Amino acid sequence: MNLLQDLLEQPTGDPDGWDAYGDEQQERVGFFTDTSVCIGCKACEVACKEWNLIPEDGRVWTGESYDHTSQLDANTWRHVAFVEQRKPLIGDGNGDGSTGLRWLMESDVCKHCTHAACLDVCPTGSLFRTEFGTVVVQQDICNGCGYCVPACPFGVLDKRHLEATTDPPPAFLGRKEDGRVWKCTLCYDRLKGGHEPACAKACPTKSIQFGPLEELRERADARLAKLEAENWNGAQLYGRDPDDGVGGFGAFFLLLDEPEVYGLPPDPVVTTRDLPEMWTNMLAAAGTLLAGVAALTFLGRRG
Amino acid sequence: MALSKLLESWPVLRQLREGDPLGLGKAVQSPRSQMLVPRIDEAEHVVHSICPYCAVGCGQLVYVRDGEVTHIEGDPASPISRGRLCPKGQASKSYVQSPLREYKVKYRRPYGTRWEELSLDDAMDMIADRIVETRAKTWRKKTGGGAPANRTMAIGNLGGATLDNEENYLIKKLMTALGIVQVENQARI
Amino acid sequence: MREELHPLSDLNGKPPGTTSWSGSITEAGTEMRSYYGRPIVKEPTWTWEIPTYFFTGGVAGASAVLSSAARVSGNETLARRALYIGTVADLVSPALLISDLGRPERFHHMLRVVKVTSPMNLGSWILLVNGGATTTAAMLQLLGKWKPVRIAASIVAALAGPPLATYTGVLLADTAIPVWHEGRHELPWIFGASAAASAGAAASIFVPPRDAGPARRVAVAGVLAEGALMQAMELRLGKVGEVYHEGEAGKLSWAAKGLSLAGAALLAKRGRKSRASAVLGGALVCAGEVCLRWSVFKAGFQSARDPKYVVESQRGRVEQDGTKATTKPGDSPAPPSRGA
Amino acid sequence: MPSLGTSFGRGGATTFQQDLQNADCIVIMGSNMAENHPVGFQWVMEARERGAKVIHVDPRFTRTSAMATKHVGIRAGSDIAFLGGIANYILEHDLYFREYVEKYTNAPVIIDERFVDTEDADGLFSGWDPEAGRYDIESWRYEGMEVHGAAGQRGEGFEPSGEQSGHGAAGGGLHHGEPPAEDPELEHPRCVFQILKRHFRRYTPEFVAETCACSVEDFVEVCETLAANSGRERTSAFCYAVGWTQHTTGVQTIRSAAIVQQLLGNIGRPGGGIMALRGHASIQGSTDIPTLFNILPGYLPMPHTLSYHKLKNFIDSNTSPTGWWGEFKSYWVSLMKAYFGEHATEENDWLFEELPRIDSDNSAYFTVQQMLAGNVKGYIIAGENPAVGHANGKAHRLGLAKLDWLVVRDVVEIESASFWYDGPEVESGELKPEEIPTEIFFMPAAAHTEKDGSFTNTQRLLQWHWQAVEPKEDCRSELWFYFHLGRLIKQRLEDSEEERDKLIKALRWEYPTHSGIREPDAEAVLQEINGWEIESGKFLTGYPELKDDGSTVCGCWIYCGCFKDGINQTARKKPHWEQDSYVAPEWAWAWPANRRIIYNRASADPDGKPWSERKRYVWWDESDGSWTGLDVPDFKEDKEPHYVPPDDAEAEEAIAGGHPFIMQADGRAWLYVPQGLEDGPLPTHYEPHESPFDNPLYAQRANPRRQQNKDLAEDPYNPVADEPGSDVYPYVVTTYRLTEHHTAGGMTRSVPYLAELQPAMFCEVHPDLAREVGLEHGGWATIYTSRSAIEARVMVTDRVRPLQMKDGRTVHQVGLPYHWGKRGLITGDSANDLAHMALDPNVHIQEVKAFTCGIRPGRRPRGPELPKFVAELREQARSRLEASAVEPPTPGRTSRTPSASGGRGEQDPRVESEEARKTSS
Repeated sequence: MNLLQDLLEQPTGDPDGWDAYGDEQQERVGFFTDTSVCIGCKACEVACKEWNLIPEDGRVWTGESYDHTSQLDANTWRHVAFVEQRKPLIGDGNGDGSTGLRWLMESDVCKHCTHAACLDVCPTGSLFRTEFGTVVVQQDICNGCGYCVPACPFGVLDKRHLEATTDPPPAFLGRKEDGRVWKCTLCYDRLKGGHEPACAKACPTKSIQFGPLEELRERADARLAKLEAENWNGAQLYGRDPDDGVGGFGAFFLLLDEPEVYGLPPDPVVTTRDLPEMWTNMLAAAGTLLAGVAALTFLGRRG
Repeated sequence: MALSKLLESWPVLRQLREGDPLGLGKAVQSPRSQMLVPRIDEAEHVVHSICPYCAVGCGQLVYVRDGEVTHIEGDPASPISRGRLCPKGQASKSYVQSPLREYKVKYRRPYGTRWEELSLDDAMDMIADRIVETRAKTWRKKTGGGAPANRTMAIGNLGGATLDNEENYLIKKLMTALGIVQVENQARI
Repeated sequence: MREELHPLSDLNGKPPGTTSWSGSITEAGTEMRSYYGRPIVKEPTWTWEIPTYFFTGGVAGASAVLSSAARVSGNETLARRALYIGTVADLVSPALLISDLGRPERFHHMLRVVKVTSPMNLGSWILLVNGGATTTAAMLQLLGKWKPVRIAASIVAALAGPPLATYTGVLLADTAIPVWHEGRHELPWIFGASAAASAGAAASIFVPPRDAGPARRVAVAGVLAEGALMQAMELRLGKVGEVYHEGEAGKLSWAAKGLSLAGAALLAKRGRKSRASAVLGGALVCAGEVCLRWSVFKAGFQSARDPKYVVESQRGRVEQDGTKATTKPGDSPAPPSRGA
Repeated sequence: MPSLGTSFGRGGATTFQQDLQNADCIVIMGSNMAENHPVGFQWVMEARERGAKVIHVDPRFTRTSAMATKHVGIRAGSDIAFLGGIANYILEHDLYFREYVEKYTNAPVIIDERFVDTEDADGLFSGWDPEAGRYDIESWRYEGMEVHGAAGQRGEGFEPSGEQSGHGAAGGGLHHGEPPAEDPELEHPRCVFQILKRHFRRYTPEFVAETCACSVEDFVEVCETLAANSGRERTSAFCYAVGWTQHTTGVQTIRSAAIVQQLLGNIGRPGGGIMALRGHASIQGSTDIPTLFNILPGYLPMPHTLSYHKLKNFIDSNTSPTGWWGEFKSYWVSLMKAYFGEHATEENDWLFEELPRIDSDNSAYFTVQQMLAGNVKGYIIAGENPAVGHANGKAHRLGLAKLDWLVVRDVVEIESASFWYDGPEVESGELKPEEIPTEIFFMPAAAHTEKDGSFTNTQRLLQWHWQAVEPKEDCRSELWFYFHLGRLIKQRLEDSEEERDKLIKALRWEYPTHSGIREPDAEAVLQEINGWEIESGKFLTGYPELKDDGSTVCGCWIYCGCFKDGINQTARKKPHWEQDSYVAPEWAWAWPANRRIIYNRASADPDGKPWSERKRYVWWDESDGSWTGLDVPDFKEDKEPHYVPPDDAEAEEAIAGGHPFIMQADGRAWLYVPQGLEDGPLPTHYEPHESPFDNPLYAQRANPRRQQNKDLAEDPYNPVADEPGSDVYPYVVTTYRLTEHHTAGGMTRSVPYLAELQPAMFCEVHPDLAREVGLEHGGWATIYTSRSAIEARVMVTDRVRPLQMKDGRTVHQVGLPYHWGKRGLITGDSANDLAHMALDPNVHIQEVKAFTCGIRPGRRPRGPELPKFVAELREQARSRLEASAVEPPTPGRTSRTPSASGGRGEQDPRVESEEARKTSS
């Protein structure tokens, strides 16, 4: 079993499946989303939908502050979260004298994990590690098995139930639904053309910063130190550390409260980390089943 | 022949050949992904434009192919916006291609209960006639108090802070010459 | 006047309507430990075909073993019929999986790669092997031709059977859904036991009692093992496992226990004597096993729907071992991250 | 924009958005910049990152407040109290920039002794004429200054009032640049400085806290922060938008900010100034080249029915002997040559006699009343949506239903085109399609990507947008529509002998056209705007080259230079990284003369040296004897700093070397505006037209000069202050925009990706109000005023603070975005249906930022029940009011004698002021 173990032993540094690109390999790029300068304008949501021609998906007034998009899914690859709080932004009192209000805004996106559960579990090789170190669903391959949907620790991916706008299903199936899974591609096509992703370009205050991951991590550390010096409440980086449960995010964040307040898991771990143990467990179970049935067949009467 | 091509392209084999045993990267990349090209690189021409929404005046790049706008995004050259846009500016393509956009003249007859078709030229003639006629009937050389007026108070023009300077110039020039003084726009609102 | 304010009800299954915060949304934002109670991980998009496949896959896998074991022990009738049962199950299974796909016309993409990190991928290959082998064996058995090939095929089927019966446990466990992932230690075993019970029960139905001894014993053993394993899992799961006592998963879990135990008891007591009891017992066990599959399936949905399962289980872990997910200013280095 | 025009000389933002990055403190007030100018807001964030203080003063805690280092919640409608308080704090604690105030403002000027301040006349300035309901501004003038306009003018019944002096053509009567009486020590009791001190002395921090319902500490912190970030080394900027302008005291609110910024010495300096944030792409453009009733291009005033019968009088009364308005005639004649070409000659006074005359108010709200009275037969609407965007939408829809014919040009079928079959009044049965006579032409418009043209943005920058694709089918640009309309009309009147047709026949209307649809060439129009010398055909490079002898053509003198050297300067797209400073002068073209910060001479001290190295911008270069710097100097190139104009100097020559405000007659910024505004030389706190409170300062409750429609049935008002019946409408309501939508929603409710971001009309209320009235978060509420009632989803949030008032009462505020209407992918009720049509006297803008309303849970009544519901409440309020009329007026309180003809209690200011005089003396 140790072969399996070694094979799956994640080299913590590099994203898996990236080293195969050899000279085609580009510098790993990603997002650093600094929510302390996010003005909640949702330009990123629109830029993403305009560029990727994503169908609009429902006009529901949720009452959840100014967020009527609610979550990342097949038709929303950028989602701005809004959380109004009776807490001061800086130190002990800011905003109006008495209570001290703050309004957290965060543009959520796929994390493009170093060890990506969706990528690992995808049975068709539709999800793949690109030469930029990002994780992309190939729409000409995905057969809508949906395994990546529950595998993602952040709940980013989803199957599109709307009518297909590209590569429609064959008529004889009588199905209209697109049926494939969609998520942020970190603008894989734009990167191929040497352009920056649409959301990063549109962001008016550069809350969304795109660039080489290492450089972004340094910038984030400096930013965190500055906010600490300015006594901002709750400032913390989320997904910056390559030793975290998914080997570090390709798109990480500076938050002003605990991750769960934004709908993010406090300690996400890629499920593949426990897969070797599961496989060994399965083989044991299979062996027991084989032996058990055999034994029960032989030991005992025919009738 | 087909078999060899299949074997050569079958990712299972590429997993071994291209050093991607887990099948997470290059081996599973499809030809379509490999040759992906961004839409803006396939545009026939790009036009420098300015966002039609608020007065910040963000620069926009409008990409065109086969006579259609294929994409609109920020113009990095603009010193004001530096390539950035707000949600409205970024939705400009969906605005100019809105599902509710009107492309035909619509005419409602007096006391009518539905819209009717009308050609653009007929509409222009009918509007010109109405202006000439209404103006003639309601012309005031002098005000009630005898002061000079040279105007008609029976016609007004509203708009528009959303229009170009050149358009506003022609409107004010034409209306003044016609003696139409009730000319207003959103600057007042 | 258009009565309904939102002309477009929301298309994509997003829960419409407002949250339940009676006070101010600012008060809600201050106190909430999740994003307005919305899920963190996503419910699976699978539908009825998948739990059904867990059952048929289990039957196929275990039947192959039962058939070969019976063959070796000379019980031809049991061997032949178990093989036919396995074949039916092996033919139904891919149909179910393909029907569940978002794009069924691309089912063959499952065989595009071999990925050890994807239980569903390896599962597809296993199903192919087991299905192919079982069907070949059954056909040859039917035609009474090429005995050595049939024997080889049935051996392959028997060897591929158990993985087919148990990989589905790994498939569920290899997700981010708390009740499934935390149950990874037991799920393959439970699915194995359930497969045994199902195959045994199926054979008890279609094989005359006099030849179905082994089947009945496998069925009863399967049921008992499964019951024990479920208890063990729920014990380990703790709060995360409460979904097995609530909602649909809860009801199905009771049904599964009741039906399986009743069936097993009937098989054990009167299975040998009366064909009717055997058939009834077998049917009850089968029904019980189907309910078990559905119960585990539905438990996953309920566990994903309520964010508290993700937040509380992970917060518990963070209190204990710290986390590298967040880097706080002046963070003291967290204890070394746990071994794999 | 007369407030900036009268204070500094030009009606436009004094700085540009990128310059905000240099600010040490930015006060955003009367604006929600992060939401409504998000991409402009990046520069505020740059400043904040460098450590600048960002203060947001707003009734609500918005996305701007979320980014601010300090948010102060104030009562909607109490802006002048707050700003007056800042001015008072600065004056009381000697925090003002002494040298700047002394040298660059009219602080030393001594005012005529007949002037009486509101402090001494209980809320009224001297010259108040109760009969006419207007001020005679004679008593406001500088001491010894001949009142604007020659004596002869008076003979023809010309009464000098604020309006006719035109924008920026201020203080005509001043001789050679120096006001006759001055006290450089700023001690004289009647000098502007002392008048200002007395005017604001009661605006103490305590007064501000009580009036604005904010805390004293917060207010003082704002004053201290502003003062600490002003002076030689540091500058502060103000950003405002319609949060200030849309009041009956709108213009005076901006005047208050102009005063504060002058006292702090921030105008004309990097990181300083007043950033007016406009709402539409070319609002500034549509006042520079106006489709407005009262001005012609370049802010030249339209001739008025009450005066200017002869060209000479018109020219004299608008020519200021000093300052650039001294060249008025050359601007005027050049415009007439542009309009009428060779038909306009010296002999026929450049066709002055034929020009149409205006009255003091022919604004859009006047036109609506004329429609309701049946006097307007035809109306053309181009790119505007009055049925949703204007106050009192119902009055507008009823008015449109009385027209003979209506033309609506837009990209989608907006509410102003569908009122006749889909309007709220059709739903309530007040209008029936088959009874509406209006013939309607809906003409599809071309979008900005389908036509060439220029927008003038919020920082006076003309930016060209090129056509990307041809318009489809019947879609046409407004350029096409009006050009061909004019062509068709001229054809029809070609051989008319009618005298009224003389002007239209003389109109120069030939423009080259291109492409299949014969689209006029926009650049040809821009060239006419820029102007050329007739004889040589050479394009002019700037307004100094304009002649008054008819030898030059210029469509808009302040835009002269936008087509310099025959190049479309507005279309310059030199990337900012290829330009050496953040000013980026080679991108597009700013008026006037491509200056990005205007009045930038003030960034140097009287000797021409920068006030400080840190705030260096424009300075006098001794060696080559000219002004130089990062921007085009807003000063005569070679006029040395200590130049003293000879006595007989005319126009521009009359401006001294030490006076940066070259448009003003005395070259200085006006703390005190003797002329140009209708409602006072100094801003004073008045309550909004509808407010739950009395004026804490004076018996004069609201702006006496505000325009009201006393006898217009369609514009009934709510009882106010403590009048009986005012408890039917007890809450303060303010309307505003969201990032995701744009103004009346015509351009965003039809866009799928924006519709889903803010899908429904909602109201924002505080949990206390929700509890008090029984509103449930996520549920429905009906909001009602005397005009109408609307429904909205309820957002219960702490962001709309309750107002703890001095007398212990808690008054709640209701927030309403106003984007919704009955058309589009998402629909909803229009907030502006609730608003009244009382207007600011100077610009006739409506007061939708503060009025009163009632609110109750549940959806609004449907069909005929709606008008009944509104009428019942209105009658209930009015009956209680009328019943109270019999009681004797309580002393010290202004009695409210309701006039018989409907309207609301606090009626005719004339009635009130007599009371005021009696009680206050």
